[in-house]
Amino acid sequence: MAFELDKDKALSTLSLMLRIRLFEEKIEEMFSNHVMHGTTHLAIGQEAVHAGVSPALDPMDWIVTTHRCHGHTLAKGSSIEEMFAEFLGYSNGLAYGLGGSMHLIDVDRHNAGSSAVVGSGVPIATGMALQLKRSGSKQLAVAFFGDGASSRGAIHESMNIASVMRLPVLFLCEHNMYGMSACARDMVSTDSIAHRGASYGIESRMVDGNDVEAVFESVTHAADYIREHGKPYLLETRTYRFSGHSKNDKKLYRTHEEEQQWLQRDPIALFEQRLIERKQMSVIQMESLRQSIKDEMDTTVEQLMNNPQELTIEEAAGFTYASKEDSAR
Amino acid sequence: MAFELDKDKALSTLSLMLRIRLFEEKIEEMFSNHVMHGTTHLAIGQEAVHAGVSPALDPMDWIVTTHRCHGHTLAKGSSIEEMFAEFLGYSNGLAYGLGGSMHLIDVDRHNAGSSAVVGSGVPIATGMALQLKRSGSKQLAVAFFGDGASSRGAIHESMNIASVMRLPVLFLCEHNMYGMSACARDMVSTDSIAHRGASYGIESRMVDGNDVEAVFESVTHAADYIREHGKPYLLETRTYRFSGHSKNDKKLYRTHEEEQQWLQRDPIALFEQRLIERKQMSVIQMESLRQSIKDEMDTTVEQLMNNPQELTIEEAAGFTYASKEDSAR
Amino acid sequence: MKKLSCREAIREALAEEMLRDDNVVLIGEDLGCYGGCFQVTAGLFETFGPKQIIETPVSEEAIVGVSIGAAMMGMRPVVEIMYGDFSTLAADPLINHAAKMRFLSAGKLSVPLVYRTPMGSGTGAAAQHTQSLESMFTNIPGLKILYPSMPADLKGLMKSAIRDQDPVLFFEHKLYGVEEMIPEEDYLIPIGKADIKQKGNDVSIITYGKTVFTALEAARLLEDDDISAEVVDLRTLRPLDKDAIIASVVKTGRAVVVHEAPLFGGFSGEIVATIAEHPEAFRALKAPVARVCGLDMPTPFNKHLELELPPSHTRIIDAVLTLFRS
Amino acid sequence: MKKLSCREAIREALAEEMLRDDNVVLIGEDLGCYGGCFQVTAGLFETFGPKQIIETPVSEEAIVGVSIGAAMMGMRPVVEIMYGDFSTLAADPLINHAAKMRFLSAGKLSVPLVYRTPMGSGTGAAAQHTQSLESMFTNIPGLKILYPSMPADLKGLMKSAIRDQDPVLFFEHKLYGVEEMIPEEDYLIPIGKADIKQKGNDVSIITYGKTVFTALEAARLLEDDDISAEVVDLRTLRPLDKDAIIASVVKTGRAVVVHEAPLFGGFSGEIVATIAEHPEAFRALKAPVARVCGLDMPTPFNKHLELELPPSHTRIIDAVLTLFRS
Ligand SMILES: Cc1ncc(C[n+]2csc(CCOP(=O)(O)OP(=O)(O)O)c2C)c(N)n1
Ligand SMILES: Cc1ncc(C[n+]2csc(CCOP(=O)(O)OP(=O)(O)O)c2C)c(N)n1
Ligand SMILES: [Mg+2]
Ligand SMILES: [Mg+2]
Repeated sequence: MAFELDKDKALSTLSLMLRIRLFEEKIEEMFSNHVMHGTTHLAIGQEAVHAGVSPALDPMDWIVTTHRCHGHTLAKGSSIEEMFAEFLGYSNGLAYGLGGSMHLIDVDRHNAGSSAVVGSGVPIATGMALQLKRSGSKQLAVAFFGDGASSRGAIHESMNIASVMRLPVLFLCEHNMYGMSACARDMVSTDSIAHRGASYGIESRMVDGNDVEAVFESVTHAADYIREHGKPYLLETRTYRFSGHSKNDKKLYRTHEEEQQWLQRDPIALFEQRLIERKQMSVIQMESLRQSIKDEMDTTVEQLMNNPQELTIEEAAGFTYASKEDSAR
Repeated sequence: MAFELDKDKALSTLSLMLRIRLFEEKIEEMFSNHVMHGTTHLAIGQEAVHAGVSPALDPMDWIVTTHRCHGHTLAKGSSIEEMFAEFLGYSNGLAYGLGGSMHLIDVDRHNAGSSAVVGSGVPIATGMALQLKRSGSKQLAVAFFGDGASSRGAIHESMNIASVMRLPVLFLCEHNMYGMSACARDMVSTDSIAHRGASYGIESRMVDGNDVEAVFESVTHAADYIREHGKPYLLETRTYRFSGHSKNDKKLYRTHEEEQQWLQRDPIALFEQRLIERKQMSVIQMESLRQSIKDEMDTTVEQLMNNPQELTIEEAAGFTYASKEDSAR
Repeated sequence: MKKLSCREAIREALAEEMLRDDNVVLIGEDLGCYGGCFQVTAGLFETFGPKQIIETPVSEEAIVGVSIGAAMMGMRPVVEIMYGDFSTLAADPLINHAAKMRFLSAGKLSVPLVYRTPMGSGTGAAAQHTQSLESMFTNIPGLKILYPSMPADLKGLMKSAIRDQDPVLFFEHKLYGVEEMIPEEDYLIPIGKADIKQKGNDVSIITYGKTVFTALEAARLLEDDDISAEVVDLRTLRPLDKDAIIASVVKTGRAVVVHEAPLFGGFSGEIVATIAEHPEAFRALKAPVARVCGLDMPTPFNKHLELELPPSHTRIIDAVLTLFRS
Repeated sequence: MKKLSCREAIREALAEEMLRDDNVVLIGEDLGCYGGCFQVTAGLFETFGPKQIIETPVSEEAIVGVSIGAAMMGMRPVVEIMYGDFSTLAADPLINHAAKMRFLSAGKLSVPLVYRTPMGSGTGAAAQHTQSLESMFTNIPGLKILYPSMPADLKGLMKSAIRDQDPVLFFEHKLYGVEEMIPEEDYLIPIGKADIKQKGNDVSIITYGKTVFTALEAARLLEDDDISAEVVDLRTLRPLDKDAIIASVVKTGRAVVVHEAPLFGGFSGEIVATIAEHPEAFRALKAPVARVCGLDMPTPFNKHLELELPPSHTRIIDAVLTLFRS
């Protein structure tokens, strides 16, 4: 029988998925209203991966994310206030407004942030795992990467190193069928990136990335394996981003039909359906949950924008090198 | 029944293997006599790979070699005079003394030279294949690389690209168990690099790299496959370098016993043994062949050294950019 | 004459050269229906198709390595790398291979490759997408390096770059929408020649890339102070048009060097040295040479902070005025 | 005092720091029984074993990326890359990640990593193993860059580099056998301080790395011409000890900048600019600033040609004498 989350966990998981979805919708709205500058990469449609990974791990496990990092950051428990503030470039943001949308980082929540150089976060996560192992910790590091990133040499080098050094790293491929406009079918020379695990002597599995319970179960399994055997693991999740790649994407590279097919498998709708079938939650409860999260988003942003706070350029420049006090540490 | 070369081809193959061995022994002698500067990477023990690859291909096929490139260069038919002259830094060398031991290049013989950055020649060969294909040629490009090089990201990127673009490239892994002092067992996370072919949808095979006929047959097969299907192929040859990594290697990283076991499988001795058994050649004929090659080596070097020729620095500098005349081409 | 934006000027150069020679091939990520990250190649796929526009996986190192191999065999690849910051991934093929292939083969192989990539800030893309990394490459013999600013130059130099026998790095600023009138007819601009974008007598503002616009604005405002500034747009960084720099400085006796890259260790040092080591220019100097460059820090995401990094016309004007006070 | 070679001085620094703190870990290829390509780590594996000496596959990009991740978690990695030329492969982790981690995390993460690699020619290893690539990195805020020359400096600066909270690139010349008397006791040399290797009054020869030796030889020979040359060994390139440069030039009124990297676009430009933009130093100059650097071409394999590339003491002397003539 398929794995089922217990009621409490199921409710918190749905709640997290909705927070991710509504957070991103709020971001989208703010961008269309030109409240924000720069660009952003939404992951609407991929919430089952985001809500299925970190919650299945120990909170002390570390993650290294990608440019598409909002969901992972929420799943690690960051405050939406600090996240929105970061998007707005405010000094009360996660990184004081220095990093923005592509670099959400929250060290207190063991989120080491992301590389916006596609694939380059993977060796970093691998190195974190190396030091976790050396220091005798039981924690692991998660290296998120996409189908597009899978073509980067750095990932090959990291998987080989993680295997020969037996490092506690979970390689988590978030396969959403495209890297920008490039279809994985044309760019990735294997049907399943998980199959590449064998090339490195790394255990691997492919899972439906729109089924949050399946993701949760696979990650639990992978983490147990990593902790028990002291070896890496490669998990491929198959999903789809409903949103465009970034702000200005006309999505010419895919068909309306394909989009519609995937929309049938909206991970939130699928999970809600299940919870209703299992009578763990009612439609009305869901509606009110959704509304309360939406209100929280709106209020948070409104409050933030009423009180914009920014670093001075001197303060910002001060983070280029360690200060004298840092050095004394 | 195992593949057998016909008599003519067998004799020319043995002759080539001996040329390679004696060429390198001469180089070794010249280094110990301090006639040469720099360093050099001998491949004594790997002659079956060198003599088994290019002779099995069309002479118009291109190769890109590695730092350990003497044998491949001889197998492509370069003159030992131009090769020795290159080692001596003379202007009558293959590259006028500008490249030396690690960069033997002979464009007329469709040898595009080597990268001394381990692994970086592989994307270059892949790109040559791309243009060969575009221009409608039937030729292929060979990308040589070692077990050590297999850990470089550039090779992963190249194999993926060659596969999705269907390029006529033969990835030829010369696995000699070590990359410098690093044992493949500790550095390469798979029992067989050939198995990685599956990760890229690339046909592959592993072959005994000390058996020149087996190499020849596998390369013939691979080349037929590439030309017929217009797809890449990965061939792993297993061999061993009897020599140290380079000039100053004490070989502390491996046991005397291991070396002895491999010496039992000296590719030249093995092949000579076969030719004798097949009565295609006698021990005496072999001895005189060996002697005549040795004499040729000695005489060539002596003559070269009697008449040293070197570029001026201005002439050398002239190769940094195209000259006006080059540009007009 | 016709009006073209920077984006259109580059696109037109690419299209004309691809039409002229079907060995001219665009290689890179999302070049096809997506039109490239900054829409420079938009629409070209319809005309030239997959034989001349090759879309690649996210493999910057191999994309450039593959292009080198193809160039050795007769292709004339024009590689697009989405952001100049990813030149870090292409450093090995560019520095160790493209720049040295002719030399290592004693002239028997050449690598007629163009490496196109946009540099600089202003897009809110934070520290890993806003750098000006030309200094990674300016010390490498074997490379040619262009960094033009205006549509006419972009077009003429792109065409020359494509026809060049050597590897050319072609850096683009991100003000792709800026327009200019350019000639209708076919033309080339030679590599290695600076252009005086504004004539002047009192001070030479020497620059390239996006800050050419800032320098022109500063020069315009300096007229109010009765200072006649000459704006030298280098267009090519390597080989550098030393004669143009020297001639201008000998005439004006004052020099301000400007670029967007951080000051310390930037290409401005080479320009200053070109002046300070030249006896005539050195003697002509009435004041120290000044530099106005990017702040020495990574680019912050915050919009206001980001805008403070590159040289402003105010900073240029202050530097000029200081030269007149000293 | 005791006599140590450059090789031994670095090794001793590594060993002392590894003993002091077992989070100091050497990472790289062939570091164990092979002792590293230039034998710098020879013998250390016996003492420190695999917990502090980690041998890696040939994966330069990931080696540095992995070290960054480990450093973020408390390791103090000292990465060895066999040849400085392969820094091209490590450019992305160094430039886009190590240099920016503190900034992107608003100070919450640091990358106390040392990146060791040898630069320069003289070994007959041809164009891809003999470059001086410091200019790839000197324009990158967030990095510190050292290039010491003598055993005592190598030791004292290596120890400071290992204890630094920020990523430090530590470039080594290949004259690993050169010896010097160094202190017996534990000592550190601060990052960012130049050292006057020879005092003089008539001309400042400003340099770093291998050419410090050439400069000292030139200074010795210049005594025959009654010219008293001051040799300024920068030791650190970033942050640069501007005060030491200015003080020397203000005193002597003449400056010759020397390095092994090719002249055009090399770090010499930054040094010249430091002088030429400083009002006091500029006013003190009695002649143009001269540069004596590597020839602008890839390194040939041929021994005689290879030797012509780096600055010789003759070329330095000629440059100095020219300054006195002008
Ligand atoms: C090294 C590098 N190359 C290119 C880019 C531009 N880019 C940003 S996202 C992206 C696609 C990545 O695809 P994938 O890994 O599948 O992640 P997804 O965007 O689908 O989440 C590309 C090519 C980049 N940021 N870094
Ligand atoms: C990128 C790079 N890293 C390191 C080196 C130093 N190096 C030269 S040969 C070699 C070992 C290569 O091993 P392999 O690919 O197995 O080839 P083999 O020497 O065994 O023929 C190494 C590490 C190099 N030349 N290039
Ligand atoms: Mg994707
Ligand atoms: Mg090997």
